[in-house]
Amino acid sequence: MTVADVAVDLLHRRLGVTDEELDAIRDRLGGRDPNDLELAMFSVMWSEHCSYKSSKPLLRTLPTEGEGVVTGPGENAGVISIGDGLAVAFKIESHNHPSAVEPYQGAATGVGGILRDIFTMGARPIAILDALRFGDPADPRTRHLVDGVVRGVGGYGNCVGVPTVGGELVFDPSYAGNPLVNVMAIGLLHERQLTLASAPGPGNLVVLYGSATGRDGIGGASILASATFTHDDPSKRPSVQVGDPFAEKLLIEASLELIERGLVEGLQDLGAGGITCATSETADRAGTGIVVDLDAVPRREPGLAPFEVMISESQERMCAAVRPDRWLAVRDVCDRWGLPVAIIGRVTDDGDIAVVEGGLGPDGRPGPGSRELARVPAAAMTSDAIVHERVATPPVHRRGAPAPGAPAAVSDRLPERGMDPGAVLLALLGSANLSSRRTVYEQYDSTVGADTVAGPGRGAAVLRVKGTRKALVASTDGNHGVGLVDPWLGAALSVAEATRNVSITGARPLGVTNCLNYGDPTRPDAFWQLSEGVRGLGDACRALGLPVTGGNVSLYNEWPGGRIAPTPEIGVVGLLDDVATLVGPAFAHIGDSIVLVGDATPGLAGSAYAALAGVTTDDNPPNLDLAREAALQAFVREAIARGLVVSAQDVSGGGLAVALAECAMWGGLGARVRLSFVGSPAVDLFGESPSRLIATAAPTHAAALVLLARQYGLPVESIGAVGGDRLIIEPAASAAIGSSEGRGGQFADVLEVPIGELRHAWDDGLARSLGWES
Amino acid sequence: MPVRIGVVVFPGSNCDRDTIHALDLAGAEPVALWHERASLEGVAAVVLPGGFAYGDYLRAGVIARFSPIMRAVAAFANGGGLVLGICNGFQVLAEAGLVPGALLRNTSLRFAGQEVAIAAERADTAFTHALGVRRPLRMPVAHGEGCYYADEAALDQLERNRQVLFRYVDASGDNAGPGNPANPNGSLRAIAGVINAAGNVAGLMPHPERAAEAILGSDDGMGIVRSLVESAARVSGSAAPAGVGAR
Amino acid sequence: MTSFRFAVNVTPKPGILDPQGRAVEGSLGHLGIVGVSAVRVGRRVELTVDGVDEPVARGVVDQLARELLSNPLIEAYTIEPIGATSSTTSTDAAGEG
Amino acid sequence: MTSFRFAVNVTPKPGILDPQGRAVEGSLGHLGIVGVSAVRVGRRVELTVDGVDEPVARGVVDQLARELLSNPLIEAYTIEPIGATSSTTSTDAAGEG
Ligand SMILES: Nc1ncnc2c1ncn2[C@@H]1O[C@H](COP(=O)(O)OP(=O)(O)O)[C@@H](O)[C@H]1O
Ligand SMILES: [Mg+2]
Repeated sequence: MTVADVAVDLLHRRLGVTDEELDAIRDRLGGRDPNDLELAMFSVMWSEHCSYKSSKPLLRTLPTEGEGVVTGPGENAGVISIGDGLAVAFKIESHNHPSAVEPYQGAATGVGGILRDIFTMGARPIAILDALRFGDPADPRTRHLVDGVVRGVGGYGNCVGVPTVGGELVFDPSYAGNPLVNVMAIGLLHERQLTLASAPGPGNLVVLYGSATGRDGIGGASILASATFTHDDPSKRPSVQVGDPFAEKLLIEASLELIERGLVEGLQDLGAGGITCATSETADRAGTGIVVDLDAVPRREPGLAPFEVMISESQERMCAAVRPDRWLAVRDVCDRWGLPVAIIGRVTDDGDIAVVEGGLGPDGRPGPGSRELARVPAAAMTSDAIVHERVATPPVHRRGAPAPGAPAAVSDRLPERGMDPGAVLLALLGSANLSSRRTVYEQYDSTVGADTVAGPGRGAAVLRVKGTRKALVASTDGNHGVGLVDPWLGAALSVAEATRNVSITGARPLGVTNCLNYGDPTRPDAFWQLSEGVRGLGDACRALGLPVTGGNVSLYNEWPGGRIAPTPEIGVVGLLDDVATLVGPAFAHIGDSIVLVGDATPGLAGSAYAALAGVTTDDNPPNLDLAREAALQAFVREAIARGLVVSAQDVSGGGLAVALAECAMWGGLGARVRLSFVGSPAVDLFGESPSRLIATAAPTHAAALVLLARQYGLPVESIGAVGGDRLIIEPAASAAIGSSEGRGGQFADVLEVPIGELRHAWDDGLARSLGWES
Repeated sequence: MPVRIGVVVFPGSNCDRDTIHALDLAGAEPVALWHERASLEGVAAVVLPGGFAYGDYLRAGVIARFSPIMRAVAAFANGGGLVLGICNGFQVLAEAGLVPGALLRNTSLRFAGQEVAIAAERADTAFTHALGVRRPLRMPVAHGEGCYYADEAALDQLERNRQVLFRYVDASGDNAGPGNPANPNGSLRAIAGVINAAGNVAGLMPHPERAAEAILGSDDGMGIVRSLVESAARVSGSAAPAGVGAR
Repeated sequence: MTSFRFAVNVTPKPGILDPQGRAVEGSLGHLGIVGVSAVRVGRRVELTVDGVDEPVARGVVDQLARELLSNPLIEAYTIEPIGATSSTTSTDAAGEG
Repeated sequence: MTSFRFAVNVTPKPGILDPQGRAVEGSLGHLGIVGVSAVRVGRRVELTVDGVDEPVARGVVDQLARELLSNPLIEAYTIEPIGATSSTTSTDAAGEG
């Protein structure tokens, strides 16, 4: 492919390859210039998405060792053993930019991509969680995006028959021009069927099965098309990737059957980078090479240029290394599932990815009259890809978390005189970020598979494991508000909340997957946010003794109007040994005592209350004590295991008042609570200090529960009892002295709201914010 | 010898394994039947499971209706064999004309994934006899095309013939017609399931197989599964299933 | 054997409620569009058929439209020859099968 | 003011994957139908527009097709006057509104 009118040095820049990177490419090619096809292959493989060239040095610092870890980062998904010869595979990934362009297809293909990462390893996908972030819900553009993304997630997940059991939906102005669509998938496998993404055994066949290849998502490289064809023919233009969930369903069944019957030596899904990525990664992992027989690749349309075939991101395709004597069996399986299948190359021993036009001979060597179009060392495109040491500089003006016991900020004295706490609570419950997500998750099939014990709506998702007494518990959480003020703290808080959501069910968190959504890494302040975020992620995981088993990095989340708040999205999977011991958040029995564990620390920055009351995020965020967080989670797991706990709910968005309201609404039971305000009413009622939870216990167990908390060195207080048809929070005597005026705006008014009113505010808040009739 | 019940597997079926699991719990011997087979292998009853056969492209259930096995299913049904269609299976039966009516796009134009309450109109059929007294049954729905439609005359006749098998009901136990929030898809006259005139072929949109164990939040669906298994055992003369139940 | 290209237009029968049509009418306001009414949303299927002559090919399309593409209970269809677009479109989708 | 009836035919752009068309093609064997290829499945929207004359009315339809009825990234549309069916269809659907 020669390009007369585009000088090569100019071409590489237009492909997004810097001059420095071009030199690095030359080094890896023994000094020669790459031809256009090779340059196209490098341009996709050295993209941030495929090469992690900016984040690699940071990610190396994360803890990856842990009990039961079978595979960690580097494989398609993390795999952790859960006993009984079973293991769980899980991973979270972003599809932010495609979803901004075409919300339905962007989200749909995002789901398809992460599912392939799971079943590629031999695991049957059993759950999806979708973590979504958008701008102002009143903005028509946002509403269009939310509608499209939610339809896309459902349209794909529902059809393939994997339940969507959880996720997040958060609105913040910083996402207005750049929504976040992060999707986590979980799969279950027999450990003996673990399959790796490698292409071992020179002489083995490279088999491509699934959809035919078209011009999907050629992206920036499309300029090669205009460069290659004399006139710029629009039909040669790259096109939006369209997902086919029906094809994916067939792909799942065919792939699991191939693995079960031991017909493949290695398996890799095709995602970004298409055939180039799948062949170079599997060859590099196995220390082999691959010669690609270009003509053998099944096409969806005529006239594809070699580079288009090599980097096309057509969906629903898989690449397998197959022993020649098993080819017929593999072909039969694909035929039965109605999937196109072809031998598109051979595994070689030269460590190169070679691309041949004109066919291979029976011996797998280029046939007579065939032409070699490209030859690149597999490692050069993967393990030996360029790595950039980026510059990180903190912003000049930066507020850290306050030292414990530091004086409360002025805004902590909100709500102002006369502001009725009940009204504040109802406003929070009805707000776009805290109201019920029902109108969204009711568009998802959350029960297919007949394993869903707890679906979306009330904290972590719970899936029983058929044939055992076990259950898997999963949650996703990402704190963006605090990250804006202190990215280390934002990331650490995200890990704390995601793991806490799992622990309060009684389950033991097994590991962490993460999706790091940040800005342009070439800008020192954005790269500082990323490096602080990774540091917070690592510190939190070490403190909690959890391995990071995988994840995904999404950078350049910026738009003309600004850049997103740093958003470390954390996915956690936990194991409950006996599903019968599962504890939920809802109040269950009249008369149970309510125990508050942990205490409020000053600071409202990043809280839902701050947003509502108009407190600037320049205020301090509440501090996080990782050792205490670990103790709190260990405590609640032991308390549940010992049968002391009836219900448990963590204090998160909206603070203690919202947490109590949720327990009441979900249980259909009210409560009477007395609180002694340590700092200020706002901080105690609506502040989002971490490491706190509400547990209820039978009166006969309350003392034992309190004692256990003390043994873990945790602040603990019996604050009231379950009962009645309303939530009542009254200040304990100490706080109630003197007139409201006298206490500098601190109220002593009783908060008292009937459950019906709480429900009314919470139930339809989201539909109201989005202007959806419901 | 537990009774053998066939579960048809179309490309895109995704509730086949759940259905097999529930039939297993109910004491039957489930048999997966690949859609390209021409025979039902002598099973005593057939279930068309939920899912998105052929992606539900074009119209839910229409492409699956032409799968080879559907000829055998039609013959089996016309010969009096017991056939139950759940969700997508119901849509396939309707497209094949084995049960009356059509299932249109939900009037909300959105997928409906939620728990509903339905009430059996009859306790004297092969699919409902084990349900006992008429009380609301809680189970999930998960579909985008579940709005039951037939013209007024046909609906009147259905009711005269007592062919309405299940209706959506609201909290107060009343039938939930179109517009009632307890009706997830706008189905006319609150119809959630119907039975053919002969009484041997039935379809419903809700998923009894997902509500067959208390741990999943409801075992109300087990009554429907058990009804089918016991009826199948009777016709096939197999011993009545032992250890029937949700545990 | 010649190739003929047809379109099958499938529309909801009169009287059958058409929520999609309603939805379109509902959103006209936001677009500031007035004077639009009676919106009906259906399907359009374009396909290429080989046959000795047009009537034979049309016969195949008619069977397809009756049995697969439409549901007589709720939908009506019309068949429209679109020979012109035949060549191009058929190559586009050639690889599809 | 006169009423004009139009149809907007929305089809997947050439080169864009059309899962529905592919599924239909895959199923033809079961119907015993041969010689059918290049199946593309799209939408057909029929609507009535009031306007002083045809061009004006068509302008409204074009805006509607562009902004609401099609997704320009992956779909192409054509506008087809179907005045003939206007009266009948519009009264049919009139009962709807
Ligand atoms: N986009 C979504 N898809 C599915 N479930 C969601 C989504 N957004 C939120 N949920 C569910 O709604 C509930 C509330 O979400 P969130 O406030 O993040 O929970 P928590 O405060 O327990 O972390 C959780 O059960 C969550 O799984
Ligand atoms: Mg959360």
